[in-house]
Amino acid sequence: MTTILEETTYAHTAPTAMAHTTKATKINVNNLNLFYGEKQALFDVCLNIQEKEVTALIGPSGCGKSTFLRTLNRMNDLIDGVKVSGEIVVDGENIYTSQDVIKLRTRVGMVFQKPNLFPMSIYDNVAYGPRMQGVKNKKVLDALVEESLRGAAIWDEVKDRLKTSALGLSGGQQQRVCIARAIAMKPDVILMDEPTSALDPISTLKVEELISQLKEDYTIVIVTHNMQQAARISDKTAFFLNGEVIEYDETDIIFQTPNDARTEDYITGRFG
Amino acid sequence: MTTILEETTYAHTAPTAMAHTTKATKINVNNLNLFYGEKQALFDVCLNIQEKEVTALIGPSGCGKSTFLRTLNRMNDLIDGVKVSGEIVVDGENIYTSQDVIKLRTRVGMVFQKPNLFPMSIYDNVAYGPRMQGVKNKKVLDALVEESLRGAAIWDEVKDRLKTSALGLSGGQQQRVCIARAIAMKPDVILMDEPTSALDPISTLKVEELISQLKEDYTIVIVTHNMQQAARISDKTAFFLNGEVIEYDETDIIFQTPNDARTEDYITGRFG
Amino acid sequence: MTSPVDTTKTDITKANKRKYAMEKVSSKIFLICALLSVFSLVLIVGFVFYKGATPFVAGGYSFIDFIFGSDWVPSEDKFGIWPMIVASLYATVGALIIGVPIGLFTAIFLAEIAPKSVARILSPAIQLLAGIPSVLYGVFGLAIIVPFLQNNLGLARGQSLIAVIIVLAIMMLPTIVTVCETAIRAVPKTYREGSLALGASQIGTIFKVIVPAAKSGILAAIVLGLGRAIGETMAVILVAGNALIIPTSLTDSVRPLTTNIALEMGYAAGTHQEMLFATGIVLFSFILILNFVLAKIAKGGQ
Amino acid sequence: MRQTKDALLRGLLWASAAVSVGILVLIVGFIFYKGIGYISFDFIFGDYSPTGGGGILPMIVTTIYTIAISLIIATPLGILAAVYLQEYAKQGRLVNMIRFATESLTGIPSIIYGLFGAVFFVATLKLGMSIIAASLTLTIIVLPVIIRTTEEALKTVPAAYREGSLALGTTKLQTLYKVILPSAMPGILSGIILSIGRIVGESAAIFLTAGTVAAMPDSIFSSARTLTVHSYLVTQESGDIGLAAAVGIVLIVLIFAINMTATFISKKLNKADF
Amino acid sequence: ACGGDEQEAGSATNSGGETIAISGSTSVGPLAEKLAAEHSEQTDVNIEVNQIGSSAGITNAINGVSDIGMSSRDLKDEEAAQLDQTIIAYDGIVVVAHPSNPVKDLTMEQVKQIFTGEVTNWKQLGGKDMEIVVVSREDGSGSRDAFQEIVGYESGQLIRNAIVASGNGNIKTTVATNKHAVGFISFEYVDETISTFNINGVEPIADNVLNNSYALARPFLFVHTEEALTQQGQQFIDFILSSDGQDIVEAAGAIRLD
Ligand SMILES: Nc1ncnc2c1ncn2[C@@H]1O[C@H](COP(=O)(O)OP(=O)(O)OP(=O)(O)O)[C@@H](O)[C@H]1O
Ligand SMILES: Nc1ncnc2c1ncn2[C@@H]1O[C@H](COP(=O)(O)OP(=O)(O)OP(=O)(O)O)[C@@H](O)[C@H]1O
Ligand SMILES: [Mg+2]
Ligand SMILES: [Mg+2]
Ligand SMILES: O=P([O-])([O-])[O-]
Repeated sequence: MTTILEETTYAHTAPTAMAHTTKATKINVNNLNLFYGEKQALFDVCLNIQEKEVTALIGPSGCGKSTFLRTLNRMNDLIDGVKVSGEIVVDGENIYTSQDVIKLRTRVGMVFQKPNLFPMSIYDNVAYGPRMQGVKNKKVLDALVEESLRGAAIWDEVKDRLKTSALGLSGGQQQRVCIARAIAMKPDVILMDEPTSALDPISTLKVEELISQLKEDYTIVIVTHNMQQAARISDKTAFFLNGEVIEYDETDIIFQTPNDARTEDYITGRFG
Repeated sequence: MTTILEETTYAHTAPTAMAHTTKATKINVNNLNLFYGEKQALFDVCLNIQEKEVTALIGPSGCGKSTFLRTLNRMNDLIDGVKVSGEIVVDGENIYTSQDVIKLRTRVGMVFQKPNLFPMSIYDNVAYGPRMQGVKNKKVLDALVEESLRGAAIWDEVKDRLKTSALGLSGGQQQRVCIARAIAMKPDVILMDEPTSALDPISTLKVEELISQLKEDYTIVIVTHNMQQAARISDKTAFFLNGEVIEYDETDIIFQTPNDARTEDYITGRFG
Repeated sequence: MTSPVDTTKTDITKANKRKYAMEKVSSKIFLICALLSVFSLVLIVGFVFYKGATPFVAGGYSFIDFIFGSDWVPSEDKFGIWPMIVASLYATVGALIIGVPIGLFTAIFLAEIAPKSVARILSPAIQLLAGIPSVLYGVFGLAIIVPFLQNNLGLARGQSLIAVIIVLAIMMLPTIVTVCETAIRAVPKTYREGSLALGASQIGTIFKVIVPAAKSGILAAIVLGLGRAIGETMAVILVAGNALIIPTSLTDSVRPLTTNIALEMGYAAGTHQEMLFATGIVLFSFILILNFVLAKIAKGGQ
Repeated sequence: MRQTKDALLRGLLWASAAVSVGILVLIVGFIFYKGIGYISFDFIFGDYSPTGGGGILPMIVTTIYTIAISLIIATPLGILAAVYLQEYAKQGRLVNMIRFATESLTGIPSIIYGLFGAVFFVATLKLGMSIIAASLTLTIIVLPVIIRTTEEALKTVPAAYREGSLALGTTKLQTLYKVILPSAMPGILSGIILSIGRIVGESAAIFLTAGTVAAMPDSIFSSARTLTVHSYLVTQESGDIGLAAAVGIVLIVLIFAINMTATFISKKLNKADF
Repeated sequence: ACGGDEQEAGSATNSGGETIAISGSTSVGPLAEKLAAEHSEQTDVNIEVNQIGSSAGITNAINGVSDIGMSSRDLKDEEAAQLDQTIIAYDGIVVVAHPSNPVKDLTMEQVKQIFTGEVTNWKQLGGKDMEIVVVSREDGSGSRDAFQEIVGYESGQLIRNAIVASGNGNIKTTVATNKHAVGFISFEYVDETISTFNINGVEPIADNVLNNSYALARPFLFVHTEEALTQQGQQFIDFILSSDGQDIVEAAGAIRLD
């Protein structure tokens, strides 16, 4: 079954990549397998993620979307007992053989499923990454913090309390500051794990607009449970099931004429 | 494409709300004001929540939905410096003058925005509430746990690992166990703070079905950012803005012919 | 879209090289610190074992007689520590039975029940107790507890097992309270909320969710508290009586292993001194077993 | 039933707290009652005289020296060791064994550490009986306390902080000192305060390594007498409880001041990140 | 930069040869401190006195950590082989009880019976009907060695349930808070919190020790290796043995040599 799948996936991705002829492959994932100890969570995942596009990952809970996303900036390294095989090539460099995780993570930013702000002020949270890269100039930082917070559609709500603890914000506010924090790093790729699941529609819309705007310059991979969101903002969609990529294609194709019955079931299950 | 999607969903639920009009008032909120220290978060909130209905609370992030929800089972008591004025009457009893918070909370269950399972096994998490109420019989507990987990559409995924730590589950799985944990208490009222924001569509659908089913017996108040969800499952909808209830009415009225321009802006902003 | 971060990116690998170097160096430093700590501890254990093993390895003394013998008369070359082993066991278990619940409950009280303003005064006050030298606990025991026992229980000598237990329990209190309180305060708020929202009472929440979640810290508290109480012998010397009998009641005077060491070390020489180190080995094993049992209990409790 | 049980447990919580506070009051009260009569300006700021009537300034100075030196060495060493064990070392048998042995060492009577110090630092390293030899010995005594409490504090730092920081392309080291250590600070601090207690409370380990010379120390290489050793000698040999308690009063005040300072400093350190 | 500069090795100070390092018995210590204070004033020599126990002091004298060791017990054979010893004073040992105890006189034989457990009730000694609680020093203590030798029993014979206290002060406090108790301490530490016994009708005072009518006494020793004793050290010992030094000994409550 795996083989068939792969053939399908390959068959599909090949032409789509052609369609957007100008876009280059940013991330190339080949035969990725991942184990949590004995338990395999990803099975022979192959995906080509195009530069300056939004790629959405959809699939039922527990299918491995977060796990996959976290392999892209090697966050899974932090979990004991995780074994990875296969290759992930970012900009021609295999990130699992290259030693420079720091560079990888500054280039591949991340926004998590649960907001995880540090127990510091809002300002310090957003300035955290740049400061760690050695940016010290207060003016530069100020500008960067404002720009990032605006970008995450939260500036107006927090501009008067930048120096107060970030943990006093509501869930949605916190998540938007998390996005600001990632944006402040000006990465090449931004990974987002259900970044809007805690946001209200207005903020969601703003963030979605932001994402569409960011893709001018950045490559974005986003996990979402919201089909409309995937349909609205993504160029490509990958459907995961039980740790496998069932189908990966142009978003339109996935949503309108999916190849695999399971994809259709899943998507129509939404509408049913 | 998106629009089509939503309209479909919409048409679906509109009539349901109309049907139930004879229900008694379960929760009566009068002139509720709430302060976090100096900062006022709720302004003169008045709401009548009907028995055996689903009441949805919508509004932009930070508008006070969670805060309001938490006043209904006095979870805000836990936060230092919270001052509440006004009255909340549940089944004819003012919950802020009555001393029995425990009874209140067994009757008014809650599912939080972020999953908050205890560091125990899945089984122990679900059995926790009943055990605290003095249920000891293993058979009864077993049955209750299974029933609750099934009810939360998670039984099949966890039935083989009931005795393993609940913290090893994915976010979505955890949230569903949280719902199971609340259901296990067989409360009168269930408060849900964005209970499906971390769930995939299939689980969301199951939970929504569950909610519709639960409302046969229970009164449900749900915070959601998902307009379709509100439209689909709720009978009444309250729109919050900056700590005030701007509009509260039958769900279809709110969504189809809102009275207040701000409500319309908010709802259409979503669809725009 | 140029930014300060972008500009640094040009030589990012160079900067990162420095970072990785720092990373390497720092992790080596941490390792060295850990090794240094471990090394110094190994050195102590080695020292005690070397000294303590000499009589049995080179001096022809029987280890069995040492452990199970009931005569301790160094000047007559008799070294039996069985009464002390029994005394240590009783004293330690007794102190744990009294000290752990009181300490843990006090910590819970401070972290969960007491109003903030009260906790803010009491917590540092109890930490202050940790700084009072054990000699003064001993003096307190000798001047207050011992006469109290004499007068109220009609004892000829108030220096007794029960006096030791009380003093040990008091001495471990500050450590247990302080470490437990920190551990309890560190339990995420969401656990508390989750439990209360299920209609659990505050007390139920504390004992079913919060305490289990703080288990590791509580165990550390017990171990450290016990360590402090056992390790600082000066107080115990004053209230134990140090008689060389196998205690049969709480009012018997006892000589725990620790006081035997501290009592005679100042005057001991030669084999006598080595036998005191051997007592130290037994004590170390004793504590090892105790900690092991505590860890097992904590695990089993889950 | 449940309510009775709750009420009972709640009663026990109050009772335990009352007992703890009662003991605190009793002991501190006892020490003040016995010792306050001895306290005078000359007693605290006067130089010691072997013929009686003198002050305890040299012991105060020595005590401060020992605390300072021991902490300066033990705190970084212990914290970094704990960081290694908790954040860097592969969790497993070996680390658990180290942890276990470390814990068990806390229960070894300090006189054994004292003898070790006398053999190792005083004689082998030729430091002589001196404040530095005593401080090094004390360092070893408090290391387990600091390591263990720091480890516990590190454990309570949410994994989300680590992830959040590392995902921003920071190194483990940066994450450590910017995010992890600051949020572990309260726990570490209570470990340090307990260590101060242990250092101050020590007698046997100190008189075997620093001696009991009752004169103002010239330097950390001088032999000297700490407050606790003084009260120990006074209790042990002359049985003068009042004098021992008077020394105790001075110690309590000193510890109080140190604890307050430590708390203050840690608050400041924490603030630095806000 | 540690203090282990070769020159200073062993002597615990940074002021070079001007210092005499003394360590050992806690019984001898207070006396030595007083002597040292007086001597330092006269000669400008710095003397450090560390009270850490006889054995530790002897060990320090042998391995060179201290110039002089103080001992309140006789040297073991292997120690005596390595050290020279000087008696600097005598110390009387007095049997003490709670002030409320009506018994004031004991024979040496009765003392022995008390400590070996042959007599266990004060009634047998003409006192109240109550249990005798024996308080002894720890095995190895100089005071205890001397006491047992003179009274005539061995460590193994000590009544099993005797309270063992470390140091004169602890015995004193124990006896002072327990009406059943009997113990023994140095002359130096006698005060009104306890009452003393006449032994065989002889009062425990220095004169009676000097005229040999009071038998419970033992020597205080200074010990040193031949090579470690500096000129200043010798001067200090000479000063102690002089009549000026012996005046201080007497004033401190110990018993002068002459
Ligand atoms: N640290 C871990 N250890 C062991 N198993 C894990 C771990 N994290 C995740 N898993 C398992 O791996 C599988 C994939 O989990 P993952 O979190 O990637 O799912 P997901 O698709 O992101 O789900 P959700 O939509 O609920 O977030 C699940 O079965 C989960 O239980
Ligand atoms: N503990 C607190 N202390 C002070 N202010 C708070 C606290 N919790 C919430 N607030 C503030 O109260 C307001 C309402 O917060 P609340 O969490 O109720 O919003 P919400 O509508 O639930 O938002 P979201 O959709 O993001 O969850 C916000 O401005 C928030 O910053
Ligand atoms: Mg996920
Ligand atoms: Mg909310
Ligand atoms: O302390 P002493 O050796 O004199 O008994």
